[in-house]
Amino acid sequence: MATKQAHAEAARAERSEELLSPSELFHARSRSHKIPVRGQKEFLPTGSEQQKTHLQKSLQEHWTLVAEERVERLGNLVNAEWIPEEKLVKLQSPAGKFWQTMGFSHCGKQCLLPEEALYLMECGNVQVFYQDLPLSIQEGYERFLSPETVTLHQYQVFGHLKRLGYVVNRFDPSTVPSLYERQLNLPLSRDRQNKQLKRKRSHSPGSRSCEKQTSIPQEDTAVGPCEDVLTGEPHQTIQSKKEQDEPMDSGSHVDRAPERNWWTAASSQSRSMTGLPAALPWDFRLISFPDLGSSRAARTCLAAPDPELLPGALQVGECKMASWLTKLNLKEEKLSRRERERQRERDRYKRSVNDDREVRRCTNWAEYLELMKKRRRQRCKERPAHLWEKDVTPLSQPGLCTSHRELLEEVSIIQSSHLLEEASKLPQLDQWRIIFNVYQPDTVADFKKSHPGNPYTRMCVCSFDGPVPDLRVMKQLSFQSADIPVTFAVVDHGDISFYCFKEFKLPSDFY
Amino acid sequence: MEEESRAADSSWIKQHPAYQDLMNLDVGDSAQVYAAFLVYLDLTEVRRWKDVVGVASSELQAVLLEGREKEGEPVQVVYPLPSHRTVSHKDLRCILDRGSPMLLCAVASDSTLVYQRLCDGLLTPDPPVDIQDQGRRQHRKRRLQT
Amino acid sequence: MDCERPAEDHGTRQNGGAGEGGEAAGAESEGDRERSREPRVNISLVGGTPLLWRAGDIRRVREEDGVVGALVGSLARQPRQNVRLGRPLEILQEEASLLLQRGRAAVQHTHNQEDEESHVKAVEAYQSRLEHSYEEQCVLALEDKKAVLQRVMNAKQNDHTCDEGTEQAMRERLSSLQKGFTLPRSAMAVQLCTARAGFGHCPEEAAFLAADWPMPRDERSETRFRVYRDLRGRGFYLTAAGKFGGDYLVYPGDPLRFHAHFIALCLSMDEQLPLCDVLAVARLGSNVKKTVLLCSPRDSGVEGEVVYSSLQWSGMV
Amino acid sequence: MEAVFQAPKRRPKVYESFESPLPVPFTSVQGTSSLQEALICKAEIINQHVIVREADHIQALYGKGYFGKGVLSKSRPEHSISERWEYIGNECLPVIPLSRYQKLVSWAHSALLAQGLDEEVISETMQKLTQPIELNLREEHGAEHDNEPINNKKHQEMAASQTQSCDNFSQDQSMENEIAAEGLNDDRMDSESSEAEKPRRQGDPMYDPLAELYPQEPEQVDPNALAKVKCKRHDDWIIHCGCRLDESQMTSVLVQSGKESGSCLVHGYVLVEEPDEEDNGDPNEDDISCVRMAKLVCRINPFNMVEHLQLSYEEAFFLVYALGCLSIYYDGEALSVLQLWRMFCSVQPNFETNYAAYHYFRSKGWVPKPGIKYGTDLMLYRKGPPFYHASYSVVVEKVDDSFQGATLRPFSWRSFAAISRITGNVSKELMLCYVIVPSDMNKEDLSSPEFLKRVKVQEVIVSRWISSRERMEQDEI
Repeated sequence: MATKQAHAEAARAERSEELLSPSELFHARSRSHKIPVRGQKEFLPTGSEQQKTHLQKSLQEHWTLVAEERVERLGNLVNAEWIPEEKLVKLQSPAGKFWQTMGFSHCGKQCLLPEEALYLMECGNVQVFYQDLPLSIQEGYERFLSPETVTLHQYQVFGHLKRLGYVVNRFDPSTVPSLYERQLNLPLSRDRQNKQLKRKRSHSPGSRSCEKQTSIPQEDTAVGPCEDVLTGEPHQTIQSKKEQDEPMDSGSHVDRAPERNWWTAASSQSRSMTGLPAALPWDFRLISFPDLGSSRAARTCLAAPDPELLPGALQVGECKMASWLTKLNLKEEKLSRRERERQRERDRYKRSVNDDREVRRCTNWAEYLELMKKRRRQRCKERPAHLWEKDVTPLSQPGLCTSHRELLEEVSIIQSSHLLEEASKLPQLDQWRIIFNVYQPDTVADFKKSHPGNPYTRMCVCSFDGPVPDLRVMKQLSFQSADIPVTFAVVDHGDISFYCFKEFKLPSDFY
Repeated sequence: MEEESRAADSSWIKQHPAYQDLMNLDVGDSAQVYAAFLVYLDLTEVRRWKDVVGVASSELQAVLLEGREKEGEPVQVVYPLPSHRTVSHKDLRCILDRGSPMLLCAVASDSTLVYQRLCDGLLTPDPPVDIQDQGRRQHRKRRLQT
Repeated sequence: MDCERPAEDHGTRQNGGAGEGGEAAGAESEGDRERSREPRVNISLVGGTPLLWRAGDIRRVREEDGVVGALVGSLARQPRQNVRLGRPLEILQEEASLLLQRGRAAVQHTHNQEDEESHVKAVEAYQSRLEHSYEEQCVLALEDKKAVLQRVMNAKQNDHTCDEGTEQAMRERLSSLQKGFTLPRSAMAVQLCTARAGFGHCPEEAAFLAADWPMPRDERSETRFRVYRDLRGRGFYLTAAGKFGGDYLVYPGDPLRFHAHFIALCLSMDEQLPLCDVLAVARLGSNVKKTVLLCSPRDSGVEGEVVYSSLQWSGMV
Repeated sequence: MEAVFQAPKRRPKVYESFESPLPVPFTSVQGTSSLQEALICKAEIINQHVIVREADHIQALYGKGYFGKGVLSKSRPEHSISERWEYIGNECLPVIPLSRYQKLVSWAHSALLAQGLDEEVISETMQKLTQPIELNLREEHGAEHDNEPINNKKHQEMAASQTQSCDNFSQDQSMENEIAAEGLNDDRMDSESSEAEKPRRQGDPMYDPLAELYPQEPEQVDPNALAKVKCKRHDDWIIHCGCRLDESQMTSVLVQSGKESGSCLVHGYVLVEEPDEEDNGDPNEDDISCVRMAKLVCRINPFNMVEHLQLSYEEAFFLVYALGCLSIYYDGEALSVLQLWRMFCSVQPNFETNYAAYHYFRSKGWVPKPGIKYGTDLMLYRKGPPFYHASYSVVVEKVDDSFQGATLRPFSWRSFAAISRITGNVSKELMLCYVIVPSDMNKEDLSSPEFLKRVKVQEVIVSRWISSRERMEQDEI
């Protein structure tokens, strides 16, 4: 019975091609905007009457919702025209509120990108005409979406984010700051940001692919400033370089400040390590600041900064520290009772030399050294031959390290890599492309198309049946994206999952 | 060198008759046989299964274990496999088609075991117990508040 | 890749799908008689993805073929949210194949060349329709206003609060309304069509499945298709299960009202699955209280037969 | 853009104190000898796996750094032959049913047979093995019933503390699952409520050297809770005492009868539950209903399956190569670093890569354990499973220096989604660990662990962003 009725309805709907009559249009103005709530689902169909009625009701609501057509007051619609040759939509009447976050001007005309136009059609804001006839949403999908503009999957991600309130625009590699800017961690320069306005034109979708090749010259793509790895994670202990000459501030296990060296030596080292001059962000683990607090500091003289870091003409010489030192506070730290207590607790786990009875028996330094020598000899004898008298021997010998930290340093033979290491050498991958910049919804009020600032994330859209990115893809895209994270939106039959692959360095944990 | 001689002593693991029995099933894949033995130990010594015996499967080139979880319960077949291996649906069907419920057991190189239950056809999951769920949720809420 | 399909396609109308004979599936008791009269379901392809646009089509495939699919557009009623979406309905390749095979659907071609003359006619039709709509809406709006006024008058009369003078005034307002009312054009309600409308650019051209669509089937899609058809034939409803690590979510009844019971994993009998992947998906299944179903078509023997094995986290920790 | 380091989550309750990060001693000043001598542990290759048999070595390796897994235990090597223990005089011995004893006898018999001994020798040995042992327990027979209430109480306590320890302390992995699930927005797993009265160690600087890092954590030991744990003397010992013999018992039980029997098995004593024939004649109904007392006969355990520790290849190699604190024997022969490397490479596919990852994490001070329960390669713990929940679930991949390569774990988005979701469900982070091996390295280079010095490791954290729509749907599917 119900199905028959349904058929009749369906047939009627098709006859009229889902066109509403004037009176339907007129009355649509007062229809409800509420979305019916879906009830709790059940586990198993039992065939009970109650289940049937529930299902009928749910389906009825569902079909009403699905069948509903968009009806708008003519005065609320912005008219526009589809220009297939340019893959653009040109506005024919003044833009609405959406102009704050979408669209661009070109030759004095207001234009929308195809995905923007399509989304606004779906929202009932814009009516797009082509050859004097309005396009249905279906025609919008069929005409606007293509590999040259955005694909269906990309549009689905765009729509999903827009509906959540995000500001989404196309990614343009040429707006990523240049090598020098990034190297010095400078904010986006003014004229580069202005390019944002023009770029929509110069990178109009049709010409995109060829432009892509040329718009990414080496010097235009480098790596963004690195975040200061030291902030935020108070107990993250960081391995420092072995060749440090300054002993650790031995009291503190908690935040061992790594040795830093701001100047020439360290930065050139970090570079030679990667074979990529200047492409690396600041690695604060490798940069050490001069120690001005210790007694030796009086002699300290800071070397001149690496000329590579300076713009051409500037010359900076070395710097004598003595005059500055008088201004430093060199008072000893006062510990609170609680802190002293902690210190004692920590000491519980340290053994004092004086606990050693043999050591106490030593009457002078020479005897002590002799004792140590003897012990070391003895220990070498004790070493199992099958481990120590071969080509490959263990990395450490039990009992010879003074601390967990020292032991770990001794066995740390595997280097860490950085996501951006050698990333600039990687060829552009056609299959993987950043397509959108995404800005958070709470920025909408202040959003300026001309000065969009740094996006929250950049999007790369993948098909669910396609490959998962490998390390090479991650490197290449994060290089291209500079310091902005890249999110992979994976589209599976309308279902979108977002994954982010982020650079990470597991902190060393000594205790 | 007393210590070294002790190291040369052999462990009960080697002497265990069940291990010898599994070896005698003459399956070439020794890693799989040892995995089977670890599962055997787990079933008999830890879970106290009954009537656990090893059987060879010529199709799978593997040792399977048969046993009962408790006295009087139906026999279950366990397929032990080192955890870095792969498995095909066909392999699993070799066992399922024999008609008894089965467990697939992944064995890691430190002897960690993970069992999974397999059965023929479409097994409807247990329906959610709403009342219990609510109880648990409330319980959790209370815990969070404290 | 949906643009400009060569013209010869239109001619290649073969009847029915290849697998017509093997159709046991579905509650198809309505009869073939009716089916042949029914308008076909239109499948539109955007970049190879099958979409349904007409509400009637969407409803029909759900009710008659158990095709659920996923709505992927903004909802007309409330476009700026993601909780409930609207047309189009994206369907699985398997669903599209099955509909085509059964002759239930046709692939709709877009961007057909049209001659100048018919285009001119279409524009004329659109404009006259718009004009007509405006006129009618003017009348309706006037009726509306009058009805409101009338109601007020009646109410006052009933209350006896109305003296001669005010009644006279009301009458005058009514008649001036009659004479002078115009509905501002900007207030006219217009429809933004979802599906391609009759006066659109492309007269609908239905053509049957051409050899190049859906994409030539590799082994994996063949496996998926056979599993889909078999599970559908058992009366289950299926949707995509990618985010659960599977191929299909399998529902015992309409997904609007029922929870899924299974996460189906389609694989050929011989396909080697890493044990850790099996562990992962089984564990996930137990987390979401569903059984993981390994589904493989029998490689030999009866065409269409699928073997199912249920996989559950054992609880033996 | 670097992923933010998420502080590892401490377990709400910790039942043991932290001993040492690794099974090697540290000296406070270069050259000073340690107070304890460096222990070189022993392991052997049995059936291609690395097994540690000596109890103190097992304790050292598991207790300091959480290496390995008890062959008969869920994780911590703590399996015991019986759940029921009885005091006979001063001795606390395990009680086993007769059927079990008979099984052990038959195993011992087969084991002797397998050694190719003469029938005569065998039966003689078996005779010796199976004779009841008269412990110096005069009061035993007469007083059995009198003692019963006391004994009962005692072993109930024993049993109670033992089950607790088994349920809550030791099942590291399963506890892991449950606590993680319960504590952090996973509704799916049952929570355990019984652990409410366990002592708190974490945060108490007496027991937790890291307390200073997390001063916000509770620092009080609940004295009531402490009182409930039975065996005080083992409180700070890493292996839970409730279910273990104390040392005096150990020594008395481990009478080396092995040597005289010609078998190498280490024997202990067991109490065998044998039907009491004298009582059989008694027709008293009450007697029958109130548990027909079986006689407990003390016997040698003829086939003593003491717990062994099995090390994964990565763990074993790290102990040898990085720490130099383990000697591994094969057929009585101690193996060199290189021999071990080659052996492990041949028995486990991709050992080189997996080891590189293992070594890397260990050398950063973390404790990696197998991740098969979560469908991954490794789980990373801070300090060790008793103290922290695992922070990362790690998938290890190998790439060449163009950052591509035949993947060890060929992911599709489908399988990737599953892994990512499970990891999220148990509130861990998913880490991809890429081992970058220079392309110019050939087979020969890989045949020595020295190749590790040319390898680089890249960690990548995978996070999933859940949009509001998906959250809605969660309830609906």
